[in-house]
Amino acid sequence: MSSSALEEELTTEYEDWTNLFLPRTAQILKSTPLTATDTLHRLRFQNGDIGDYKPGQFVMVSMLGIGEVPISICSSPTHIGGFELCVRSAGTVTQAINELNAGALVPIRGPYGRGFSTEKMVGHDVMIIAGGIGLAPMRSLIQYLLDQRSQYGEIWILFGAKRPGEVLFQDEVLSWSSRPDIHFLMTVDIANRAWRGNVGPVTSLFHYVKVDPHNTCAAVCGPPVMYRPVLRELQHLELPDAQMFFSFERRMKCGLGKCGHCLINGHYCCKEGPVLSYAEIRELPEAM
Amino acid sequence: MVEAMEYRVLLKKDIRVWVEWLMGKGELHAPVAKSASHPQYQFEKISQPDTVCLDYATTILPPKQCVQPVRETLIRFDRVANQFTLSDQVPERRLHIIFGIHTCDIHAFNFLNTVMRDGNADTQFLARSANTAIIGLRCRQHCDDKSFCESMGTNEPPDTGYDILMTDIGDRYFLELATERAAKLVDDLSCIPHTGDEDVVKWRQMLADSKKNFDRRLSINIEELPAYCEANYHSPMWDVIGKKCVACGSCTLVCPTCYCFDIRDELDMSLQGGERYRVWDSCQLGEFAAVAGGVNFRRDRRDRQRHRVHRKVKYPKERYNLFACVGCGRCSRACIADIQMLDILRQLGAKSHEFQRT
Amino acid sequence: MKPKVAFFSFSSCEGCQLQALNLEDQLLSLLDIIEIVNFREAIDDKLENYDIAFVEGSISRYSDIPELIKIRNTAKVLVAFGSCSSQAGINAIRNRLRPEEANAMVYGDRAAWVETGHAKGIDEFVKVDYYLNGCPMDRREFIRLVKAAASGIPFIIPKLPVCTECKLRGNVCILEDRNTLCLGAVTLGGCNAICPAYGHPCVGCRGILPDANIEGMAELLRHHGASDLEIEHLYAMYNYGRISLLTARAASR
Amino acid sequence: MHGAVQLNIHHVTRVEGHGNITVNVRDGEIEECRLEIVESPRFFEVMLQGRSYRDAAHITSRICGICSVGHTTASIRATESALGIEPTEQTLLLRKLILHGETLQSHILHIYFLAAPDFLGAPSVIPLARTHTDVVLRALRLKKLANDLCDLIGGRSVHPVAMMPGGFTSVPTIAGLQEVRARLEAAMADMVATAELFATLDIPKFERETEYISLKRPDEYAFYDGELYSSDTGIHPVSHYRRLTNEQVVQRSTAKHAHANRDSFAVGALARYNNNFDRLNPFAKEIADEMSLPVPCFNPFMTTAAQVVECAHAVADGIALIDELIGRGVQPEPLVQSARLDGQGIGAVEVPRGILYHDYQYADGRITRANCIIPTGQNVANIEADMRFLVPQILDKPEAEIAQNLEMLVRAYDPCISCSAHMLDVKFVGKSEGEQS
Ligand SMILES: Cc1cc2nc3c(=O)[nH]c(=O)nc-3n(C[C@H](O)[C@H](O)[C@H](O)COP(=O)(O)OP(=O)(O)OC[C@H]3O[C@@H](n4cnc5c(N)ncnc54)[C@H](O)[C@@H]3O)c2cc1C
Ligand code: SF4
Ligand code: SF4
Ligand code: SF4
Repeated sequence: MSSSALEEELTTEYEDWTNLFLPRTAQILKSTPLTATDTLHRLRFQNGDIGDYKPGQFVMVSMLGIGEVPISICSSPTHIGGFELCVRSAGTVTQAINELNAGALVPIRGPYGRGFSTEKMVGHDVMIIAGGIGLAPMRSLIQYLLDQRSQYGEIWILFGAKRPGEVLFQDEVLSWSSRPDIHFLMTVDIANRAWRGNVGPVTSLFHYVKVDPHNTCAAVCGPPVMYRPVLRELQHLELPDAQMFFSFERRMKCGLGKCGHCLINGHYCCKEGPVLSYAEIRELPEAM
Repeated sequence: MVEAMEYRVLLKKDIRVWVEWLMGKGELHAPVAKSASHPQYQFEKISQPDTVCLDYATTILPPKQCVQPVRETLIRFDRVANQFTLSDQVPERRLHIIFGIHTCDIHAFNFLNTVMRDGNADTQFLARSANTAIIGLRCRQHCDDKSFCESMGTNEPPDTGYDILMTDIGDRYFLELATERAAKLVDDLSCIPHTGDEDVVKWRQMLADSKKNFDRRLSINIEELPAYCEANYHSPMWDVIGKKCVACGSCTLVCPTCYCFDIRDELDMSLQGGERYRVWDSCQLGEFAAVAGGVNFRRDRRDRQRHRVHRKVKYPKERYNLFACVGCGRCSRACIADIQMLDILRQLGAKSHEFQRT
Repeated sequence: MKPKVAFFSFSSCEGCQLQALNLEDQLLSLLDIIEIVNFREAIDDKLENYDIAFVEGSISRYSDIPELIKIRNTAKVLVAFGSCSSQAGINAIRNRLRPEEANAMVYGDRAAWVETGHAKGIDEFVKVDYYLNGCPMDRREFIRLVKAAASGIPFIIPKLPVCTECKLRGNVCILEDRNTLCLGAVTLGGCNAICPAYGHPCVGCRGILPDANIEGMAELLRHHGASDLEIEHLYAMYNYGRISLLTARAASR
Repeated sequence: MHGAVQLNIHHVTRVEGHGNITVNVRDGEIEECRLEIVESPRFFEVMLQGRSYRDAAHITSRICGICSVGHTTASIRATESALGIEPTEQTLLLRKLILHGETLQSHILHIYFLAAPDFLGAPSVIPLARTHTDVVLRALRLKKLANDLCDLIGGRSVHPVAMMPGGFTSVPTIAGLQEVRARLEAAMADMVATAELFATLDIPKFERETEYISLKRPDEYAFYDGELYSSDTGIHPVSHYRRLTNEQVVQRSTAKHAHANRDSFAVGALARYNNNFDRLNPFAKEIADEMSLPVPCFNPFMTTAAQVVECAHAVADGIALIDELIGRGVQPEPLVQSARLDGQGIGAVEVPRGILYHDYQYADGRITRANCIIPTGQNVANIEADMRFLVPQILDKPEAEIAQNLEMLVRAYDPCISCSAHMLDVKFVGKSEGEQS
């Protein structure tokens, strides 16, 4: 037998597979600072489209030499001609992203994860509860719902910001608040003199909410401390577990369900999440 | 027991000949002693056939490193001004041979392959794994008082996942050839003849004898472990363990089924090129689950230890119907704080009974 | 523009500067990306204008402080270079005595001639941007820092303990194997566990990890036969005053 | 011609540590001529007090990063002699080998990085990289070899990790030794080239005979151990080292001066060369010949030439030591345990800049008294004497040139000032017992 017999047997099958870690190149079309720490970037992949995705899904954005971070897509898939990311400077990578301007090239992987189940929301009333930067993924959902407004029942938006000046997407927020087909409620933690609205945590807005729980889906995203109180309110409204959706944030390295950083008990936040229904996480003590 | 395709024997004195021949076929990894005088072992790439030591109890690091290197380049990049090029890293097409691996570690490889195939297939791992020939070695007793493979059912080989299995039957090894590749791994080497009847008899005797050497160390029903974990989620046992644990990460780094990694970037001296690589990580380290802004989802060592145990005997059981713990005992050996897996599993069992009674 | 780099040294053995000079393989390519303008150990020029300052050594007398402040005010990036600078290192062992006592012990009746105080890390006086811990500092980490600084990106030392790197090297654990008291579990890694790799225990030269389990560590060292004094001396080698030795002691009771 | 010169050189460059030169000449008379050591004191005696014998070498290694192997060796030898530890033959060979590594690395650093720029008219080695690329590459090659040799045996060249009282905690592999041996072999050509380069340099003509002190052994060029030898008074036992150092505290300088038979004496490469020339190996003698270095030589500027000779010796003897190690095989050995826990011991070792003494007193395995005497401290008085002798000869030169000449003279001694921030003989009377309980 020839000595190379073993070598001939070597599998080449995997070599044709794409490297999961290889990003595609996107270009920044426009960068708009929203607040002192948040910037909205509009991007487009250089070759090809971002592809189909659901509100709530995220991409892995690279700063070569520094690192890679998960960022939610904050524009709706119904909007064509690119996608938007809203980035808060929270550390080394996010800072570097926010220093980029129009024209800059950015390596991006994704979209990844499971977004909001918009099919399930069809024909239902939808409650959107967002806190702070949590508005970014929610904006995608809101845009999506509004683009197909007729398919959904009542839309409630409950939004909490730290201070009046720290509100993201101010123009859009303004337009939502003035639309007759949306119940828009907003609150701030710390008011200033000009603020006429509600003061208190986002849960303080539930007081104004009237929904038919069985026909309502809720979507929640915000800082970690927000989840439990909001859950309690939703349970109080008696929403079914399978109709409450939470978008979670965890440390992520690969985004592919391998590196282990994002596990919520046994669930990969990147793959089975970041959006999970309460029915799925009810038994997971680490979720909230 | 799965019937092998073919049986052969190899005189112990001829091991060297075979090892040397195999070295010519691919990259051979086998256990070697850490130092001439030291009874601790490590899987290493063999360059001197004499260094192979089949008479080893266990190794410090698992053979996982032969397929998943500690540090592995994922992509390379080159950046000039606002331009960059990215290139992926295709794993080298090469035959790897892992020689003398114990059955528990073969089980562990099977587990890793399952995980890496699940969902987004990890091509780098799978490509290397597919081109790795496994030449296993049946154990004749527990490695030491830390192992409990018999309880996890891993002192017997799995149905698949190896090419050849060796059994020490005195002056020679009995070889079970399980795959087509196996035949090529022994070729028609004169030192590896077909077996005579008395070899087979002796081998069967040896298997029967070995069975008796494995005492049952975990008297709980392991199928119930996920439920026991659940029942003990808030048990004070985790506080006790968390107090002892110094979060050195050793238990996970030596585990043959752990696969968590970190991803980092590093620039070349040119400051233009660079690579993104992954490196073994441990869920026991403080920053593992920390996110920007100071929130850490597993801040307490207690929570991290519980997470580790659940990742061994609860989550994978629920997801793949497999245990990620193969009972090799490496974590217990490596733990400087004397946290013992066997103890933890016993406690889970015992406490659950209490729990269920009350 | 290549960043201008300067080296300064206070109370130290100058081994960290030597470590930088010992980068024979990379020295020339290093000079392609930075310009060294002040390095008394190796060059004559002393430019008063630099971007990155590597400051070696502890501060142990008042007369050093103005110079340190001047360096801080000049440099855009200030790096604490080595253990002496990062955490007062070995110099801090003497802090268990009052400065006058230490002085008298060494210089006898001529003690008054000598000006000295307790040895302190430089961050007790100025803001430090990056730390290159270690006694001596690690050359690969130094290169990594220079590359990061030269390309204007942040430098991060992963918060791993020495044990992690020790394991990844496949070392035999000398604490388990030889009962050698080793601080690897609570010490910031990055040195690639060089000491245990050569059979010598880790003595914590890179500093204790922020969330280290000091009590648990003391307990297990005791379990390995360490006395109070030994534990104290082990911690006091490089981390004098950084952790409460009394806590460690009491906890193990 | 200047009747008056006032020079204040603040922080002499290209030396290890901080030193100032002060020269004050009025009416052709030297009023002041000083080399001040302005490092802050380090208090190693205080650090050592009460410490276990296992910690002593680790701590004292940090006296000086440049000769950390030397400090480690001297410390270990003091401890071993105090506690009755007899290291094995293999340990001795490894220690001698790593000392060669350090001598080579330190001398090459001095020859090429610190001294050569003076002679090649450059402010540092950096511009030489462009003008004399081959020279710089050779320097880097030799230095890397020296460091790799130290890494191989000690784990690290600066503050070695594997050296302990009683032996090594880790030993090199035969393959590692073979690899370094091949490079040492190749380095012989580099040493010849170094000597050739040196022969072309214009070394100041200056001679002042002084007392030369070094270790001496009948059978080898002493580095690791030996008896004390003075060119004036001959052999002395190491235990009499105090008489040959005579330290005294000098104000404003944290190191102190030393003298033996005369007002000052020299230690270091030139002293060793003068005292032990006949024990050099043939290759080193050839190199000396190549540079026409006389025996004895009274020109302190020639210290650098003596260093070149010692590098050649280290290379050739390093090969011999490796051959011996490979021949006998290198095995991990347990550390030799101490025979007793009380006692006093001295370790005298030739480090690149001269004799280094560590002297410890132990009680119950812990240090109660420590004294370390560093070579540069021993040389300072002699450097000042040289300066006093040199200044009148160059007084008619421009001040900048005088300054440069004096800096070169100081640098020729390769002073290591960081470690000279010194150690004095201190007795911890009665205190230690209280501390230990
Ligand atoms: C699903 C999901 C969606 C998100 N969506 C958004 C969004 O829409 N907008 C938004 O602003 N944020 C979003 N985030 C949060 C965002 O990902 C974090 O703010 C971000 O990861 C912070 O990274 P940083 O690098 O800026 O901060 P840092 O905390 O400084 O992170 C540390 C950085 O250093 C690197 N690093 C860490 N450890 C090491 C190491 N050991 N070695 C080398 N390098 C290391 C990492 O790569 C990381 O980049 C989302 C997070 C998740 C999980
Ligand atoms: S958990 Fe421990 S005993 Fe189980 S496989 Fe991993 S290392 Fe072995
Ligand atoms: S030798 Fe030290 S650093 Fe290495 S694993 Fe053991 S305790 Fe940790
Ligand atoms: S192992 Fe410990 S003592 Fe050694 S270099 Fe690393 S941190 Fe320092």
